[in-house]
Amino acid sequence: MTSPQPPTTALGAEPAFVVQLDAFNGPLDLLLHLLREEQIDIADIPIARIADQFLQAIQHLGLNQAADYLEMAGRLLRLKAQMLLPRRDGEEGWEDPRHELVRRLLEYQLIKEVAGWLERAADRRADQQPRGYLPPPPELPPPPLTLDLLELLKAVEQVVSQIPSPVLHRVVARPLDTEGATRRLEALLEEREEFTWLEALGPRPTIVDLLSTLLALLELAKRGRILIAQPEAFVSFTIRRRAPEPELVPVPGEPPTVTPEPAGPAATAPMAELPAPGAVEDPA
Amino acid sequence: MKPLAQLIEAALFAANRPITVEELQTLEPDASLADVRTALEELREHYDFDGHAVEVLELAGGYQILTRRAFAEAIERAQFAVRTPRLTAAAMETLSVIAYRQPVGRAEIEEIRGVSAGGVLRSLQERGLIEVVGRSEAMGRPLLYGTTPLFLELLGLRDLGELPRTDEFTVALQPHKPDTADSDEAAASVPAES
Amino acid sequence: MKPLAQLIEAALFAANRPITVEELQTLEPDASLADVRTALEELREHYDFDGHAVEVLELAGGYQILTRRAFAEAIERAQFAVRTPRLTAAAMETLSVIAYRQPVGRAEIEEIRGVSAGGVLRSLQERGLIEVVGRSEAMGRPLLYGTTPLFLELLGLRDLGELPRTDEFTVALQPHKPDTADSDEAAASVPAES
Repeated sequence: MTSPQPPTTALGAEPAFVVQLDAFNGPLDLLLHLLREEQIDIADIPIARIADQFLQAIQHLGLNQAADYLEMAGRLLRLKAQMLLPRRDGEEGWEDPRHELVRRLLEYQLIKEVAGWLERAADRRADQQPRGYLPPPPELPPPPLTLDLLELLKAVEQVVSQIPSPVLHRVVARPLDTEGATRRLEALLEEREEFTWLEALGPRPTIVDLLSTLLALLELAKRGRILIAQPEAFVSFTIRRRAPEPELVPVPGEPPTVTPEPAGPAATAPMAELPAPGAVEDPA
Repeated sequence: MKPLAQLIEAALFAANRPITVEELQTLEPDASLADVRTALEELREHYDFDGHAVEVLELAGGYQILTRRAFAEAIERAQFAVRTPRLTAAAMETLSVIAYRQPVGRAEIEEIRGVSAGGVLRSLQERGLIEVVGRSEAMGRPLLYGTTPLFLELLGLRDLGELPRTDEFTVALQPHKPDTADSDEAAASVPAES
Repeated sequence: MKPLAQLIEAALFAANRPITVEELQTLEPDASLADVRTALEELREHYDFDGHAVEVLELAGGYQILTRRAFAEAIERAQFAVRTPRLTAAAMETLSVIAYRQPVGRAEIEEIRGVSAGGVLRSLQERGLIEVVGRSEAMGRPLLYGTTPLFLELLGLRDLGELPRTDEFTVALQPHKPDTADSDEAAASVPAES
């Protein structure tokens, strides 16, 4: 606390670890600095120690830089955890989780070398001056702009091709087989006087089967051929052949005799014309 | 050339204004003003006798190296050699959106091109290819852009009606399979509707 | 000097950027490209043998007259010209990635440098050192960047082929003293791996 600005030192035993983050070009740069300070061999980074130092270094981050550094902090912590996982000795497939980090550090180190080279080249070039004084250019008409229709059209195509095609919800017409369902139900009615909804559906019904069967049932009920009842709430309803007196829920409004309308629109219409639920029950 | 003449040549070449004899003297503190004048004379003679295209001129109280008047025309032509400015791809695309959607606001242009359009719009406006034609009634009353007569002139069009209809393009605007690269053949074989 | 060499001197002197042989040819339509090259050689030799303080350099695909390096200090001391300001380290690193990976998208640049690159890319683009060279086919069709002729000019390179190969750099992360100015010697002595 006596020295106001201790030099940039890595964390030895001292907690007074001061790193001027402005001096670094990002988390990789900081990481390289820490490795060098500690004279660490990149092939064998003590992740736990470096992760702690990294966290300590970024403690006082300004918000605008925070994201980049915090992401690296997250990676380091995950690495630290991975290194703690037990692994069998001599395990074949074990890949050092630090590998990716090392690759990135080497790549970044290379970029820094390249940047240094570019900087020296730019410095050398800056030693040579171009002509300094440039008289105002003579008054010339601005050179004609090259613009032709073909280019414009190409640009239009370019733009058009980049407009994402709208994701349209595709509606596939899957015709309901109400007639088939009706035949199946009629066969069932021949056999048995009463069966349940689940039995009517048969094994593994598709949604189309289910809808077809439901429509067929409603149609049969409308024609007065069956009675439908649900003994109590939330149980499968039962379907009963309507030969004797109706004792379950009577279907109103339809004479139980032979109907002149063999198949109403609901029986053959595709799904789009599915009548509203009330329509069958309440034809009035 | 003597070292002082060399120094002066470098300084005059690099300087962005006429330089006085006194300023030139600061290049070589050991040299007198007379030395500087002598060196300037040496440089001037060198340029003259060797038939250089540049000369040392006394101007505005100082000295400058300038091209000789005889080469004015050549220099002008050299300026012409600056590649005729072409619109960048970004400018072209923006222009095409405006041509076909005008009047159109910046937000819509950016929506279609997927990138911000501020700089491009400004430069198209400076080149006189587009102009503000009104304001939208939408929130914030954004500016609406349209093309100018210069745009038509450059394209050699009588009016905007001469722009091809978009359904004449190979990339049809009609909905088509999103993932097949069908544009060319499809457009060639299927006649456009309407 | 022959007339064509004079014309070229005037043009190079007047233009403040590297001028290509093809551009120079427009000065004298009767001259062939070979004639232009011969005249350039004449001019160059003239400057060299007569001890001029300027030289003809091949830069960024063209030719430019620049003061010789030997006079940099004197010009700077006299403050007749302003030295081009240095780029920041972040800008240099970004330029390095782009120079070696071009065409390259923003995501890759950010991945390599470990920091977001938006601001730096914009400023490099505004300075004319990089430009958008296309779009990637990847998701979202991100912009791809490349370096411009001005980049070569800034570095004093004829073309991108003059950039050192990356395997000529050492990437030594072996423990060593942090404060030594290591780059040059290390690069010379330690052979780079792969």
